[in-house]
Amino acid sequence: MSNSLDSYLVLSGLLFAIGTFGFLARRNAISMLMSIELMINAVNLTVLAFGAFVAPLRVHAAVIALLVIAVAAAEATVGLAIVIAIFRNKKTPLVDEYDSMRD
Amino acid sequence: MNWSDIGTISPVVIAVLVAAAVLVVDMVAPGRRDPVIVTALGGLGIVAVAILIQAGRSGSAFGGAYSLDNLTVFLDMLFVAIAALTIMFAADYLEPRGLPIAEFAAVLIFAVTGAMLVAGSTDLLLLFVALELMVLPGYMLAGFARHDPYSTEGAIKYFLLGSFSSAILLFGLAYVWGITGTTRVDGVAAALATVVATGKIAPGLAMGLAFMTTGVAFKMAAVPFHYWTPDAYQGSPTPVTAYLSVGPKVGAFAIALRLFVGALGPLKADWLPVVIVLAALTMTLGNLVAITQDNVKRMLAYSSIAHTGYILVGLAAYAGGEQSGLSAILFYGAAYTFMNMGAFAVVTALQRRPGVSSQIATFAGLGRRDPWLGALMALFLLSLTGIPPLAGFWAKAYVILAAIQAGGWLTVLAVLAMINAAAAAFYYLRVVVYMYMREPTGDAAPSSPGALFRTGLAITGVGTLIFGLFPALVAAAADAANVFHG
Amino acid sequence: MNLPILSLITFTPLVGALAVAALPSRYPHLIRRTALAFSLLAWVMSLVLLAAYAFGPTGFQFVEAHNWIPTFGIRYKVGIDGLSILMVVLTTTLSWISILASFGPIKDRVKGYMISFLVLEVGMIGVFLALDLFLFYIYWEIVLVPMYLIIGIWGGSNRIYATMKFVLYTLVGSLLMLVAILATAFAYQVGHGGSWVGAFDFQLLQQFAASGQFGDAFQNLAFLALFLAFAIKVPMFPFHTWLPDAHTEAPTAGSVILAGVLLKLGAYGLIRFAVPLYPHAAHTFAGPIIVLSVIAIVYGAIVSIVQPDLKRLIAYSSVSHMGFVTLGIFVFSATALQGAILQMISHGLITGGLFLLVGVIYERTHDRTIAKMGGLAATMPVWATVFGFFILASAGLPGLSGFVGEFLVFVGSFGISPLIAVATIIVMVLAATYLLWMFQRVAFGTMSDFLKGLGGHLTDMTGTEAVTLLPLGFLIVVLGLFPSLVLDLLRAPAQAFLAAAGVAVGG
Amino acid sequence: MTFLIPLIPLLPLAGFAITGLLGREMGKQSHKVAVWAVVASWLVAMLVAFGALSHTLGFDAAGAGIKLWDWIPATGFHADMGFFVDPLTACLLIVVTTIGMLVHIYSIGYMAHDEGKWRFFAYLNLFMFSMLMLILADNFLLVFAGWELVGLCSYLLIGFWFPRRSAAEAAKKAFLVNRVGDMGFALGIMAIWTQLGTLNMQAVFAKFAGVPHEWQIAIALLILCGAIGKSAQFPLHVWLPDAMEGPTPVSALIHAATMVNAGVYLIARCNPIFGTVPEVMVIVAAIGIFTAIMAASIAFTQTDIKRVLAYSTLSQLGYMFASLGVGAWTAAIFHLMSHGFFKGLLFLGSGSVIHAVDGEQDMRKMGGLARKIPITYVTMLIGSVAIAGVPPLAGFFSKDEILGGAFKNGFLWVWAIGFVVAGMTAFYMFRLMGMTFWGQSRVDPEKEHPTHESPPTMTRPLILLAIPAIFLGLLIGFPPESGLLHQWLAPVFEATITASGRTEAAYSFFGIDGVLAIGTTALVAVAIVMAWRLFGVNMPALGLHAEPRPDRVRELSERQGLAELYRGSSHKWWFDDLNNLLFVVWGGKLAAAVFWFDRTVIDGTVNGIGTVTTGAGMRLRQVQTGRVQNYALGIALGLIAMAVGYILIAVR
Repeated sequence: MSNSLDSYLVLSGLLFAIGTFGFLARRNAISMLMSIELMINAVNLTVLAFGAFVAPLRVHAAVIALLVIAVAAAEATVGLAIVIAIFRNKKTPLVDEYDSMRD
Repeated sequence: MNWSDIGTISPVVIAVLVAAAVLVVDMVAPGRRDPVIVTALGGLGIVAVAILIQAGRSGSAFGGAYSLDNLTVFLDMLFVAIAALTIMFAADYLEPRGLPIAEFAAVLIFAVTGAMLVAGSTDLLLLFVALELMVLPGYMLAGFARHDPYSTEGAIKYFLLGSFSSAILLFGLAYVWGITGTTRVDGVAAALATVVATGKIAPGLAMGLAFMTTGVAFKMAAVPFHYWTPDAYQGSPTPVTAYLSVGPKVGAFAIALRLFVGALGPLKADWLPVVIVLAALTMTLGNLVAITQDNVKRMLAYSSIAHTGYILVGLAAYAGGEQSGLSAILFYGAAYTFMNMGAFAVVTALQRRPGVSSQIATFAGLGRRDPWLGALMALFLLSLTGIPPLAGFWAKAYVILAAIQAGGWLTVLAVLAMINAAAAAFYYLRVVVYMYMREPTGDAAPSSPGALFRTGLAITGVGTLIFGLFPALVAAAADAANVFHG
Repeated sequence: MNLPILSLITFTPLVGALAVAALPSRYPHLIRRTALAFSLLAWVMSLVLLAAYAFGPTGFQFVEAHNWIPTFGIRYKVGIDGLSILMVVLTTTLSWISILASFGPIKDRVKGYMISFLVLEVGMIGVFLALDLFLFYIYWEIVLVPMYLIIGIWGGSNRIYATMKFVLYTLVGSLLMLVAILATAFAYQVGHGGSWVGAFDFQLLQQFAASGQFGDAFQNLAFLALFLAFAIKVPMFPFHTWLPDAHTEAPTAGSVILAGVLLKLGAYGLIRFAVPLYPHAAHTFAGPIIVLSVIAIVYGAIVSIVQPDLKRLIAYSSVSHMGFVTLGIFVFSATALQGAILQMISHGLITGGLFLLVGVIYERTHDRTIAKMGGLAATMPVWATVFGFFILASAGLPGLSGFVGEFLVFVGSFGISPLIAVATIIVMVLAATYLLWMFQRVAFGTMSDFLKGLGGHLTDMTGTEAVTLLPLGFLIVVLGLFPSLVLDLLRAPAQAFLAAAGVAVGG
Repeated sequence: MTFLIPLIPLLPLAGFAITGLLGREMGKQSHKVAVWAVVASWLVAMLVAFGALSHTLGFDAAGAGIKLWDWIPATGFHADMGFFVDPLTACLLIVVTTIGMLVHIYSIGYMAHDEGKWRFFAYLNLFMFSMLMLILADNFLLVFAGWELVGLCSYLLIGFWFPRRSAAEAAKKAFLVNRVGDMGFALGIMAIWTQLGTLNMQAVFAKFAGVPHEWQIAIALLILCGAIGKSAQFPLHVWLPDAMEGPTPVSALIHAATMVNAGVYLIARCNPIFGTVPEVMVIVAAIGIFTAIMAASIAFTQTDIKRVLAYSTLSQLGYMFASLGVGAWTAAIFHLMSHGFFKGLLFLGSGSVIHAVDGEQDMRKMGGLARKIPITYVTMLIGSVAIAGVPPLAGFFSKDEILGGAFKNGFLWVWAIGFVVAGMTAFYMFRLMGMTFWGQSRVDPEKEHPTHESPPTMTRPLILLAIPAIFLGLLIGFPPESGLLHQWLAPVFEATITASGRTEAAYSFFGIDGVLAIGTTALVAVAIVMAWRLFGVNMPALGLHAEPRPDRVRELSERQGLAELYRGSSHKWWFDDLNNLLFVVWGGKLAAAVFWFDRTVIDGTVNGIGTVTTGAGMRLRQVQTGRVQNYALGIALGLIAMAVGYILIAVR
C-alpha cells in the first residue's frame, strides 16, 4: 500500500479536502487564502506523484508544479492587496461581516 | 520559441506592449486622460489589425500549446472590442471619482491579454495559466474603487471564490493529465477516445471531470456556482461590471470550447446530462431572482446568469450531436457583448455623478429626460429580451435551433429556455416601464455623457441593430470560427 | 408589374416613422399631419393593390422573394392572397383612422406616439404579407413593442399592469411558437437531405405537409405551440383575461387597433399557418377547440352583461365575437370559414367604431363607468345615433356586416353538427342583452348628476370624430348588403385552406 | 310590372334616409317627405296587389318575383336579394300599406308638438321599409332580415320617449323577447339550408316533402318559435303589453295591425311546411287558443286603455294562430286583415282619446267622453262592435270562419275555448267603451287643456279606417268561405289543404255553420249586455242607457271563487314576475357568478402564475446571503453533487 501512486493520490486528496474544509470553516480572509494555498499544494502533490510513478510524465510534472507555484504566488499577491483594501474599509478581516450586498 | 511563434501570437504580444505603453504614457504625462485613452484605443486598434491579418490563417506556437485558427481570431476580436468599449465607457465614470484611468486601462488590457491567450490555448497547462492571467486582473478591477466598501467587498468575494474554484479546476486538470499522460488538447482527446472505446470511464476520470466542470461552471457563473456574480457585479465600478459581464464570461466559454469540446469531446455523452441540468438550473434561477431585483446592476447580474444558461444550451446541443451549437455559442457571445455592454453603459451614464445609485428608480422618466439614452436602453433591453429583429433575438434563435436539431431532451430544454425568456421580459420591460411610463423623481440623475462615451454607446447600439438586421454576417463568421467541425 | 408594391406598402409607414422622428417635437401639429399623411399613403396604396389584385386564381400574387439569411434558408418573402389582402386593407384603413382619432386625445409626447403607431402598422402589415415563417415571426414580435408602449405610456391609470400582462402573455405564446417554427423548418431540412433551402418558405412547407411528411406526434406538439400563441392573441377562452385589462387601459386608438387588427393576427395565423402546416393535428384538436370556441362565444357574452365599464364590456364582447372566428375555422367548412373571415373584418370595423365612440365620451367626461352615464341621447343626439348604429351592428342586425359573418359561421357549423349552432345561438339574445342594456343606461333615461356637473363640456361629436367613424359605418353597411365584395375574394383561399386541411370542398 | 316591386319598400327607405339626415333642418315640415313616400309606396303597392290578385300585369296565379342581386354568395351557402309577390303577399300589402299610410297621416297631427317629430317619421318610414321587405322577401334569410329590422323599429319606436325609464325598459324587453323567438327562426333557416340547400321559399316548398320527417318537425317547430316571438304568443307574449309605452300611432301600426301579424303571415306562408307536420299544427292551435283566452282574461281587469287593447290584440292573434293550427288558413288571413283595420282603428281612437284628455291613459280617470269627442267616439264604437263580432261587421265574418273551421276540422276543444273567448272579447271591449265614453266624467278638472276633439289629420284616418271595419267582411268575406278572399288565396293554400286530406264541407247557413254563427252571436250579445250593466252605456239614438255600477264590479271581484281569478287577471297571471325572477334576478346572478369565475379562477390563475414566479424568485434570492462561507459551501456541495452525478453517469 505504501509508496504507491494510489497512496499519494489519497494523501493529496485528503490535503485538498483539508484545504477545502479550511476554506469553508475559517472566517478570516488571510486564513482562507492560506487554505487555498493548501489546496493548490495538494494539486502539486498530485502532479508530482503522477510524475514520480508514471515514467512518461516525469519531465512534465516538474514544469507543471513550478508553473502552478508561480500562479499561486501571483494569486496570493493580488489576494493580499484586496484583503488590505477591504480591511481599510471595513476594519475587520472576518469575511462573514462583508455582507452588505446580499439577496 | 522562435520568430514564427512570435508571429503567431503577435496579437497577444502587441496587447501586452499596449498595456505597457499606457503605463509609460501615464508616467510621462501623469494624470492626463487623453493621451492615455488615445494610446489605449490606438493600441487596441493595432491589436485588432494584427488579429485581422491572421484571419483565415492557421498555425500553432509553442509546440502546439497555442493554436491560431478562426476561433482564436473570432474570440480575439471580440475581446479587443470588449476592452475598447470598456475604456470608452470607463473614462467618464472614473474621472469624477478620482480613479486613475491609466492604471485601469493597463490592468484591463492585461486581463484581455489573458483572455486572448485563453482563446488560443490548446494545452491544459497554458489554458490554466491564461485563465489566471485573465481573472487576476479581473479581481483587481472589481476592487478598483478601493475606498468604496462595496467595490472591495465585491472584489474579495470574487477573489476568494474565484481562487477556490481555480484550485478545484486545477485539481481536475491534474487528474486528466495524470490519466491521459498529456497536456495537449488533441492528445487528451485521442487518449480519451481510446478510453471511451474500451468501455467505462474510471472513477478517477469521473472525479476529474467533476472538478473541471465545477471550475468552468464557476467562471461562467452557472448555477449553483454563481454566487459571486451578483455581489461582484453590484459592487464593482459600473464599467468594470460591464467588462465582467462579458469578458470573463466569453473567456469562460472559450475555455469550455477548448477544454470540453477540444479535449473532452470524446466524453461528451457523459457531460451532456450535466450541462443540460446546469443550463436548466442556470437560466431558471437567474431569471426568477432577477425578477425580484430593484437594483439594475444586480438585476443585470442575475440576467447575465440567465444568459449563461441560454449559452449552455448551445454547448448541450453540441454534446447532443449538433455541431452548430458551437456556432450558436459564438454568435450568442458576440451579440451578448454588444447588447449587455450597451445596457451597462447606460447605467454608467446615469451614474456619472458620484453617489448616484443604480436603483431602478433612477431610470424613472429617462425617456423624457434624455430621449436618446432612453431609446438606446430600450433597444438593449428589448434585445436582451429577445425581440426581433435585434441581436439578442437571433442569438436565442440560433441556440434554440441548435437544440431542436439535437432533439430529445434538448427540445425540452429549448422549450424551457423560451418560457424563461418570456419570464425575463418582465424584468427587462420593467426598466422600460420606469423609463417611459413613470414620471421622473426629484433625485433622478442628470446625464450628459462625453463624446467618447457616446461613440461607445453608438457602437453598441448600432452593433445590436446590425446584428439584428444582418445576422447572416455574424453567423457566417461564427460558423467559420467553429473549428470543431467534422 | 415589377414594382415591389407589397414592400412599398409595408415600409411606407416605416418611412413615415423615420420622417416623424426627424421632426422636432415642438411642432406637434406637423408631426400629427405627417403621420396621417404616411398612413393615408399606405392606405391608398393598399387600395391600389386591391384594384390590381386578380380575383379568380388560387395561390399568391405579387410575390417578392429575396434571400436574407441563406445559411438557414430564411428569406424575405411576401405575397398576398384574398385573405391577406383583405387584412392589409383593414389594417391600413384602421391605421389612418386611429391616427386621425388620436389628434385630439394625445397631447403628450405626440412624436413618440406617432412613431409607435407607424411602426405598429409596419408590423401588422408585415404579418399579413409574410410567406416565410421566420419573417412572419419577426413581424409578429415587432407588433408587440409599439403596442406595449402605446398602452403603457398613453394608457389609463392601471396601464402598467395591463401592458405587462399583455406583453408577457403574448410572449409566452409567441416564444413557444418560435420553437415550433424552428422545429418545423428543421423537420423540412431533414426531409431534404440537410439542405436549409426553403425550410422556412411557407409554400414549400405546406407542400411538404400536404405530402404527409410531418409525423403525427410532431404535428401535435408543433400545432399546440402555434395554437397557443394564436389563441392568446385571438384571444380564446380561457386565455382571454389580458384583453379586458389591455382594452380598458389603452388609449382610444390603441383599443381600436387592438380590437381591429391585433386580435385578427391570431385568427390569421390559425388560418394561414397552424392548420395548413399541421392538418392532422388540427383535426385531432378540432373538437376541443370547437368546444372552447362555443364556450368563448357564450361565456364572453354572459360576462359582458355585468361589466360596469364601457370598454371592458366591449372587450368581453370581443371574446364572444372572436369565438365565432375560431369556431368558423375549426369546423372545416368553406361556408363557416368565409363567415369567420368576414367576421374578422366586420368585428374590426364594428368594434373599432365602438371604441372610437367610447373615446368620444371619454374625451368629454374622462370616465367610462356606465353607471355614471345616462340621457346622452338628448345631449349628444348625433353621437347617440351613431353609437346605436354600431351597437346594432355588433348585435348582428341583418343588413349590416356582422350578421353575414356570424350567420355564415352558424350555417357552416350547423351543417357539421347542429349541436354547435344550438349551443351557440343563445348569443343572439345575450348579445342584444348586454348591448341594449348598456345603450339604455348610457343614452336613455335622464341625464345623470355626473353628466349634469360637466355642463357645457358635453358637446356633440366634432367633424374630425365623425370623419373617423364615417368610413367604418359605410363599410359596415356595404359589406352587409354586398358581402360578395369580400366573399368573392375568399373563395380561393377557403378552398386552399380546406384542401390543405384535407377536407373535401362541398358546394 | 314586377320591376315595380322593389319600389314598394325602397320608397319608404328613401323617405327614411332623407328624413333621417335632413329631418332636423326641415322643422315643422319634417313629416312631408316621409308621408309622401308612404303614399307613393301605397299607390305602387295597390297596383302590384291588383296585378297579383287579378293575375294580370305580369303576375300569374303562383305569383311573380324579381331578383335584385346575389346577397350572400358564399361557398356552400347562397342567399339572394329578391322579392316575390303572390296573392298572400298582396293581401298583406294591402293591409300594411293602407294602414301604414293612414297612421302616417294620423301622426302628423298626433306628433305635431313633439320635438322629435322628424325622428318619429324617419323611424316610421324605416319600419314601413322593413315590414314590406319582410312580406315581399322571396327567401327565408331576407324574411329574417325584415323580421329583425321590424324588431329594431319596434325597439326604436317603443323607446321613442327614451328619457322615460319605462319606455326604455319596454323597448329593450320587446327586442330581447323577440330575439328569443328569432333564435329559433334562425336555427330553422339553418336547418332548411342544411336539408334543402336553398332558402328560396318557392324552392323550399317544392322540395319539402323530401325532407326526413324528424327534420320536417324540427324545421316547423323552429319557424313556429320565431312566429311566436313576433306575434307575441304564449310564452313570449310578455313584451307586447309593455310595448304600449310607445306613441299611440306606433301601437296601432306596429303592435296591432302589421308587425305582430308577421308570425301569422310566416306560418301561413309556410303552409306547405306546416301541412306536412300535423303534430306541430296541433301545437300551433294549442298555443294560439291558450293565448287567446289567457290574454282575454287579463284584458278584463286592466285599467290602462292601451293595455286593454294590447291584451285584446294578443287574444286576437291567438285566434289567428288557432285558425292556422286547425288548418283554416284563409280564415287566419281574413282575421288578420279585418283585425288589422279595426284594431288599428281602435288604437288610433284610443290615441285620440288620450290626446283629448291630455295624455291620460287610465280609464278610471276618463268617463263620459262621448259628447266631447264625438268623431272619436263613433269610430271607436264601430271598432268595438267590429271586434266583438257583431254581424255584419268585419270581425263577425272572420271570427266566424275561424270558429267554424275549428269545429268542422275536428278541433272541438279549440272551438269551445274560442267560443268563450268571443264572449269575453265582447265583454272587455264594452267595458272599455263604458269606462271611457259613458257614465260620468272622471277627468281631472284641473287639466291644463280642456278636453277637445282631435284635429282633422287625426280624425280623418279614423273615419277612413272605420269604413273597412264595417264593410271589409262583406266585401271580401261574403259569402262565407267562398268570398273574394277565398278566391284570391286559393292558389296559396289549395295544395296544402288538399294534401291534408280534409275536404271541408261547403258552408251551409242552414246547417252547422248557421248554428255556430247564431250561437256565437248570441253569446256576444249576452256579454255586451253584461258589460253595459256593469260599466254603463249611453246611446240615446238606440234608446240605451245604464249607469256604471262600480259597487257591483267591486262586489263581483271580491266574491268567493272570483277573487282569485280577479287577482290573477290583474297581475297578468304573474308572467312578468316569473320572467323577472328567472331572467333578471337569477340570470343576473348567473352572469355575476360567471364574472366572478372569470376574475377569480381564470384571471386568478394568470395572476397566480405571476405571483408564484415572483414568490419563487423571492425564496431563491435568499440563498444569496452575502457571506462568502455560505457561497463556498454551496460551491462545495455543488461539486459533491457533480461528482456523484459523474460517477452515476460513469457506472451506468
